[in-house]
Amino acid sequence: MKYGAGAALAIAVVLPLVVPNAYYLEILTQAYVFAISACGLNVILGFAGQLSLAHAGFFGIGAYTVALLATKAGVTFWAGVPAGIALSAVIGFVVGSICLRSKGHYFAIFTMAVGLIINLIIQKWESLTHGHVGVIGIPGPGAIGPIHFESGIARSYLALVCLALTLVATTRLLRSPVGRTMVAVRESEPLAAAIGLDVMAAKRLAFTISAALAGLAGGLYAGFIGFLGPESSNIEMTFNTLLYVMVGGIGSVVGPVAGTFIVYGLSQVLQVLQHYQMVIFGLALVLLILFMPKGLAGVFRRPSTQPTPLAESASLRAGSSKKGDK
Amino acid sequence: SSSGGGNETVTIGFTGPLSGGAALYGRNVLDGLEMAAADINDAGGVSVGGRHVKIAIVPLDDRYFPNESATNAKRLVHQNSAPIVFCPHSGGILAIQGFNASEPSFIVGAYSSEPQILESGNPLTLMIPPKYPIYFDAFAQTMIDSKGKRLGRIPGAHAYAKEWTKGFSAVWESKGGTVLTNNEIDYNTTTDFSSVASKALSEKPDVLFVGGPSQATALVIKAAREQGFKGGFVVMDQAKFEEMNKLVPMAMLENSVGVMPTVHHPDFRAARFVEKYHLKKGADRDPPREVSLTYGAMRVLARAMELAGTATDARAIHARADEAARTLPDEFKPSELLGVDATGHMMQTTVAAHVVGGKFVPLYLKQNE
Amino acid sequence: MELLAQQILNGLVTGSVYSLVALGLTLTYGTLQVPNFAHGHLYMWGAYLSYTLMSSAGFNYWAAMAVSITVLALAGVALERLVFRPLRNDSPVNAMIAALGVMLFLEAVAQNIWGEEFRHLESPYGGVVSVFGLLVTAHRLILLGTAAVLMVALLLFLTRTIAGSAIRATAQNREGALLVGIDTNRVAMTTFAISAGLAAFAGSLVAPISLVYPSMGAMITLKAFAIVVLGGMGSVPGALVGGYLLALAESLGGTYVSATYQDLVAFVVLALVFTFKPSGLFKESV
Amino acid sequence: MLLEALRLRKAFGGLCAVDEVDFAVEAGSITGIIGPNGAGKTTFFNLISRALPVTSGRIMFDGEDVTNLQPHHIARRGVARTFQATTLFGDATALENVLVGYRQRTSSGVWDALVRSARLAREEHEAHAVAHETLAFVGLTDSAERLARDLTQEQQKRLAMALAIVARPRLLLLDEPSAGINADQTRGLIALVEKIAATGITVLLIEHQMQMVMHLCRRIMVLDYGKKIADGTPEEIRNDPAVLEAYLGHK
Amino acid sequence: MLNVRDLTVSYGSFQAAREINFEVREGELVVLLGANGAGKTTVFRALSGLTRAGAGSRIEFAGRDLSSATPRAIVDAGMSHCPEGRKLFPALSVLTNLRLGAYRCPDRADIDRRLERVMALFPTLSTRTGDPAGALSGGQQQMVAIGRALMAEPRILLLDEPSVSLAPKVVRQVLETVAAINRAGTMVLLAEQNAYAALEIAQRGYVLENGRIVLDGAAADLMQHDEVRRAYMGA
Ligand SMILES: Nc1ncnc2c1ncn2[C@@H]1O[C@H](COP(=O)(O)OP(=O)(O)OP(=O)(O)O)[C@@H](O)[C@H]1O
Ligand SMILES: Nc1ncnc2c1ncn2[C@@H]1O[C@H](COP(=O)(O)OP(=O)(O)OP(=O)(O)O)[C@@H](O)[C@H]1O
Ligand SMILES: [Mg+2]
Ligand SMILES: [Mg+2]
Repeated sequence: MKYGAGAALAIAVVLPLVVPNAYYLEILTQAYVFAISACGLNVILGFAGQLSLAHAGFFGIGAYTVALLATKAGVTFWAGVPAGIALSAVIGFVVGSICLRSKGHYFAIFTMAVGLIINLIIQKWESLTHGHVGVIGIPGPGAIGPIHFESGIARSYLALVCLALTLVATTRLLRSPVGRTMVAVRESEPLAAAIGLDVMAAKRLAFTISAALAGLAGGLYAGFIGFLGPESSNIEMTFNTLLYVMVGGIGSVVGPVAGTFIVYGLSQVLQVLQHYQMVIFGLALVLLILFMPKGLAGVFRRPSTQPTPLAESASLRAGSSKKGDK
Repeated sequence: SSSGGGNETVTIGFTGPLSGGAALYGRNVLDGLEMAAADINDAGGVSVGGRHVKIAIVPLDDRYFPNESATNAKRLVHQNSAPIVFCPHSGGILAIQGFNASEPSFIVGAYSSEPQILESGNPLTLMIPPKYPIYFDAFAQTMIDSKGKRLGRIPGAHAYAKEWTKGFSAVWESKGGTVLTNNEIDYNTTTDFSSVASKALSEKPDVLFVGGPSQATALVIKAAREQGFKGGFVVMDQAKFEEMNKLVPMAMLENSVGVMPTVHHPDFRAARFVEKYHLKKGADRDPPREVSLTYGAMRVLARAMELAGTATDARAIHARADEAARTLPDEFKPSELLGVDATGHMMQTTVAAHVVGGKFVPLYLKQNE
Repeated sequence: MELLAQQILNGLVTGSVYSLVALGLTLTYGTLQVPNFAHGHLYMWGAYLSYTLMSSAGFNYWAAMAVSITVLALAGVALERLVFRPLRNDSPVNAMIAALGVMLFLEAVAQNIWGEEFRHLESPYGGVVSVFGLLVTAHRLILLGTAAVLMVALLLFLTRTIAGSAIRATAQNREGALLVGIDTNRVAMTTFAISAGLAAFAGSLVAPISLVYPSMGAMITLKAFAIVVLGGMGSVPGALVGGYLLALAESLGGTYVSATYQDLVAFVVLALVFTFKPSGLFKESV
Repeated sequence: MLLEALRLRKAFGGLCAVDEVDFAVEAGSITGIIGPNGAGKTTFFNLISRALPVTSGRIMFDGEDVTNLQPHHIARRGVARTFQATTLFGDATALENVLVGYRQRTSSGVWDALVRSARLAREEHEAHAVAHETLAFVGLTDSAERLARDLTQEQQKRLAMALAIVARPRLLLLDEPSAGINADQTRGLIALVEKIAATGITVLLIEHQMQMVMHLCRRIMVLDYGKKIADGTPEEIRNDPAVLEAYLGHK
Repeated sequence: MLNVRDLTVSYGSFQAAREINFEVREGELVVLLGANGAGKTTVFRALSGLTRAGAGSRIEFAGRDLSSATPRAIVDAGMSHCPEGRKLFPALSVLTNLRLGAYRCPDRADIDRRLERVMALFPTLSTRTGDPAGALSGGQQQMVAIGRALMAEPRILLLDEPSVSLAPKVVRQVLETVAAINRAGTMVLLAEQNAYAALEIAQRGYVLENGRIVLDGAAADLMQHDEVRRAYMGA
């Protein structure tokens, strides 16, 4: 595992230098950015076991914060991104406090509604967001001392550094008592409460962290692309992020990153098929999930000697939300 | 830009919606480009500096999402060395304009009548369709004269429709007309237009303003007629009579003003173009307006390549576009082309239509810049 | 007053469609807990098949509809057998990803077959009738009637028969169901068949008043999810009533508030309800 | 009195599962609760552990009113429980189960995790030590690294107790610890409960296994239809006609 | 009647039952004894088709080979299983749970008769018929599980620790009922932690250890067997 991580890091560092042209660099950079968002979704879904379908909403909040602060108030990218993270986190905290009182499927559909509402607010609040037209001319990251970020390579490394920090943070989180608490909540809420864990606080924390990471990814995205439309926060974006996480392997720290590269890469490669692009992509998704139900991470994980019992997979069954025990 | 076998090829890029709700529109825009490319290649290709260069159109789907347009454009320019990238929606165009002048530079073939595209002052844009305000005056005058002053409105909720509605309403009022409630709806997701039609009709309008994709617009018209509406329709330029007519009978379209179907265009070049189209696609399919406009644009740019003596230098090609449009032989034009102005707008005579007695009566529009 | 009546009528028509779609989703999502995000795409396929049979093969409307329902029911069976059954023991999120894949696939295949063009199915009942002074097309009345009849029949089947209980038993404890002799595989396939058949029925009914195009199922799927959850996962009456109420709210909201936000109604209502009642309005069905 | 229930009541719709029960538990004792199926025993536990809201009445713990606390708050005050159907974190190892059980005693947060603070290291060290000690206490040292769901029923019961006592609670609620365990192994479990009690933890026990109750408890409460029908020493209970009628059956 | 030959069941690489041989003859009540994890439940699951038996295993009932039959075919052949862990339908009503026990019985009147019988056995349930099974107490749910198995009126009843979580009085009632049903002609295979009570009503018994049968004999003999007394009766 150690060697694997080292090798991955080495590849990631070299990659921006060897890609043939600016297009690949762009794809690479975007994949890094989306991977950050996927890591965020993994915190709430993989660690704490709550399926949030509002994720792209927070991506959009981070992105629009950077875009609007820059174009309307002249705030730099470097100040805008932290502001975007903060705003996403604050809104995530509030939304989480409300939505997390619902459980299982109810939570998933509740957050789906919240995500759609965020997206529609962005679309309709034209005086602020320019609606469908979007925000154009968002300035990218400015120079820090001698380091300039105009070039694709520099931006790619910036995204890579952010992704690496995200990975370190989520790994440390998962392996800490805080992460163990989230996992305990995922496995059984009544038991977690009975051993003195604040279930709501743990879920809310996971939700807030996931929103903050989505906000970070969104902020980077806005600065890098230079243009922002409401589709950055639509449900398709959430679904895509979910694909990255699931194909990579839910709950494992690096899984979502691998998933992002595979799925996003696949979607770019398949562009050449034109009409048949989505036919193949759709099929590929179904096959991936059928043959790797635990994602890539599951393939590399040593198999348990015991088959998974048929028992209800606790957290996503709305029916199991009954209090007390039997 | 060149491939083996002595056969030189230049890639022309296209990024637009090829799936999802706007796929038909994207496909039509692409059709015009592909048809022009085929004709040019059949005639031996573009001759630049004594060489004959073939044109290959590479289309990529962006599902109407501007960020994907930008990524696609990068791919087309860096991977395929395309000197020109066409895009049929303003969001995508604006996103692409953000980097098209940096190296390697490329021309943005903008199929959108959104004025903002030219206002940004991008040096390498070619805007293809007429800007939409051109229709306002004639549409308003015709309907006020023939049907009355109360204008009910059921426009689409997309940005383009919003701008259209705003501009047209102002002109309507300036002519002494009354503007009723704006019942903006999403034409792409609404399943049943009856309820919005009921609402608009409850205000007893003389004329209804409608506008979105042709088929949805036709259903709005149908819903209104079925609920007894006898007045006229102002149809935004996005919807086409010939496509609407596939869903609703001409009788329902009576007293509407909108874009002139290419088949009924009074220009002799248009008639010739329609003939050519019928030969290619079958007599039962009429060319939509997008096809004829992008066909013309591709022809103009190919000619500009010849004039500039390069198939790759975007700046040089763009610089000769005006000359190319003026000197393009009639047989290559789908309608009258007047040139390309300093902002990069392709100028052409524009004719609208007023449906009277089941016939399309031409309305000649002033090219008011 | 007339406007109100007209809007209520319009709401009921749309409501019939919503209810049919939501009812199908209640079976697969509410009961079997398979988040079938491809449900609206089955509805789209149903509409296309009816359209093709009528316009190219000369079928009459009802015959076309019957074939389309049958084909989609079989497709539902195949979907269960090939995609969702193997994922049965995994997290529902896996099934959701698979459903998204199926959704993209169905849409892309439809686009390859029928092209990008919007299609319109001409109803044989195109005439306009006046009901209490309101003008409606005959087709809308037929839609209202057939949808209602079918829904009542299905409601009785699901809630009053042991076969209906078997579906829910299978979903709640598969081993328990096996032990009492329920063929759980067949039950799951039947459930998917009914669900997809309902979608095809709804799609064929709506085609004459609406447009048929590859992405026509996207928005209605999201709304159906909202309806199923609001009505109480797995509750058949909940889905039926929810569908009608949502459509009425949309058409009245669109008239008296703003048509711009019509599509938002379902989600705002859902968000409000769950904010104040985190476990929904209704308990799960018994 | 460590725990007092005052006119405690819980209704599910029209059904009164716990009906005006007054009951007190002395610190340091092992007390039993018995009664027919559906008498309200588990519900009584759910009320005390705050997994369910009470309908009326009060719960006092260590002299303080805890009626409206959240479940994790009462747990942190020292009330631990096991569940009737053995509940564990099945996909985690025995050690990880016990570790997370100790979490309520530690206070490091997100920040400590991100910067790997000294406090985190100290607490982790401490948690591991206590966890291993607890596993040894319940006799699972050798199974520390095995997944909880791979353990035998009896080992799972022991692990559930380890999970409950690792944070040193003051009151331990055990719901049918012997269900599904055979006679031989039940004796081991009895010994374990006695050992737990010997460390000063007060035990409140629901059981249908009469030998176990009679052997362990100094005092027994009997519930029937939510009402307390008897409360006394094992000897008194064994001979109480109401108990014989409702619960034990005539011999 | 029920004849099991060389039954082997594996979970992955772990063999939970190894070449087990036993039989239940017409009219018999047979007890399966064994410590926790000995493999009793595994045997039951293999019999009712929930778990696949390994190659070479042979399960014969009433002259039919059921080794690879579906659970449904096994139910139709006359086996009914009250499983460990109850496996109820928690959101369905108690009544529906019980009715589903007779899922393969087409005769409505007959089902009503069986229902009455179950209600008479567990009077506490009769006031709760409309409630979701998941809202019952642990012991009440166990009653529903036993009731559901009885609803099938099988030729052989497989009971996997039926008395778990039941109050002493009810345990006795259940075992008495099982004995009565057996006297009326139904075969019974019973696993039970309370070995003494089980052997009292049984004719024969088998002792399982680590997935193998290590001992078998008449119930009375087993009751006197020192090892059995020590290991399973707490004596
Ligand atoms: N699904 C499974 N996967 C892996 N191993 C299993 C599974 N089910 C049971 N086992 C193992 O098989 C062995 C036999 O288990 P079984 O449940 O049959 O025993 P039992 O005699 O019924 O025990 P108990 O008295 O605890 O019910 C045990 O070691 C158990 O851990
Ligand atoms: N969530 C609930 N909803 C409705 N009724 C409930 C609920 N939980 C418990 N009950 C009812 O309350 C009564 C008491 O149940 P409880 O679980 O406390 O019994 P118990 O004494 O623990 O029984 P057992 O010995 O069988 O476990 C029962 O009649 C049960 O059906
Ligand atoms: Mg209990
Ligand atoms: Mg067992």
